[in-house]
Amino acid sequence: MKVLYFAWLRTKIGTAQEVVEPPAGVADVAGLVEWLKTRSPGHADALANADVVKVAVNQEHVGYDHPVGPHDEVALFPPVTGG
Amino acid sequence: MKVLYFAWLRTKIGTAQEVVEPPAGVADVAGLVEWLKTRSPGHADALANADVVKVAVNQEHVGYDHPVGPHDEVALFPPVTGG
Amino acid sequence: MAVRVQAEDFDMGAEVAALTAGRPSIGGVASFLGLVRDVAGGAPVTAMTLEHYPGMTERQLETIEAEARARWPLDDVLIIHRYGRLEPGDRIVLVVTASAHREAAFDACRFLMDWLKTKAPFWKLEDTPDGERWVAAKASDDAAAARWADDQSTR
Amino acid sequence: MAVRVQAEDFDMGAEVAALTAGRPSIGGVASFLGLVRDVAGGAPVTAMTLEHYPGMTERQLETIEAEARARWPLDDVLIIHRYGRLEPGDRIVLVVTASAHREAAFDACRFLMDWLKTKAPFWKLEDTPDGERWVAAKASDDAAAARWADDQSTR
Repeated sequence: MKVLYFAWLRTKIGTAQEVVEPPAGVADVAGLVEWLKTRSPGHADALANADVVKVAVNQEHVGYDHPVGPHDEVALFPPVTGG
Repeated sequence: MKVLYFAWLRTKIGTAQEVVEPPAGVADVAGLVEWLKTRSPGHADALANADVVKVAVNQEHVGYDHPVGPHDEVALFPPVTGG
Repeated sequence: MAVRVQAEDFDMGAEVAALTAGRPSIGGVASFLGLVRDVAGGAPVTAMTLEHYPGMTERQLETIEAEARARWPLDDVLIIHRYGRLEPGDRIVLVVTASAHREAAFDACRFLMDWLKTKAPFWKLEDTPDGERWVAAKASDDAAAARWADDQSTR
Repeated sequence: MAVRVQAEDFDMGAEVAALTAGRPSIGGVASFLGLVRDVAGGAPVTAMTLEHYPGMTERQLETIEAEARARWPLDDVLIIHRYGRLEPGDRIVLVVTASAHREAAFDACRFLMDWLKTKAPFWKLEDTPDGERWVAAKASDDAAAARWADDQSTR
């Protein structure tokens, strides 16, 4: 599974993307985020507040209950500020 | 008093402007329009329906109860259609 | 304060660039460009002549602009309206509003167009295959303008 | 369908002229141009870097455009959004909507800006005298977008 980070999530975690293999029990975004928090203090800090961590799976906005699988591209980012 | 006509009022009356001297009893727009109707069949035709004859006195939109005097510039025109 | 009533065409890009140049307080610019359509009320239009009331037109547009500036925090406003003979595709009118924030720019631009449609002394004469035809005022334009009179809010 | 995500600047006048050329069914063109301000939240801003999510950005803008075309009778739509390093006064975003009538053009342009602000994956990093600062999302932008979700009418 490919995970992308943008904006201050990227700077806190220290990487723009990583390929991860979460355990079999990780079936949705919420589970993935909980598991990612265990990877480093930077991950834990960046993902601490779910209110400001938005998610896209395969480049579509989704909620935390959206399923994730090994072949998905998951992006985590703060609320957008374009325009 | 100078009276200006625009759009189809101008074409029906046959002139873009005229200098008129209405009788002393003509004190407001309504009175002026009634008196102008007597000047020619073209005037009568053009001014027949007050709903579609708008008025400006000295280049400001006004109602039919607005006073008019010898030194005023009075314009009569259909509802505007710019933009 | 920039209101121009002219027969000549205008360059929208140059106008917007000039209005915003060197003014980094401006965050948003809303614009409306009106063009001559080739059809009106289902009938083809081959040309259009815009008659206006010189003097009153400028005065009315300046009044409308002052009203917009009083209602919204605008950095600048530009209104250009052409008169004379125009053909389908030709530019008729440009309204540009600049503000720190987009809500004010959008609201003011729409307000100006609505009021311009109902207050500025212009009249359109269309050339059609059946001859010349004076354009009738639309009730929808009166309704659009009236909503700003009723509603002092910014939407 | 015209959505462009680019580092390069754009020419608003040329874009609008190209969009309307040879299309006399268009009566009104509404535009919004967003610029980098030199101040944000009361603090000076010396530069801004726009980060985005390549691929998703284009996809999201195309989705937003399709939604606007489904809601309003539009002759054309153009969305250009820049990324990379920009300075105060630089152009960030251009949205242009063309329709036979001004109401549809105005509504669609505003809708597109509101949704773009809340759905397109861009993030702004400001350079300030106190260092770099990620711009926080505004509740007012969420509220602006939400009103289109609640209200299927054209205002």
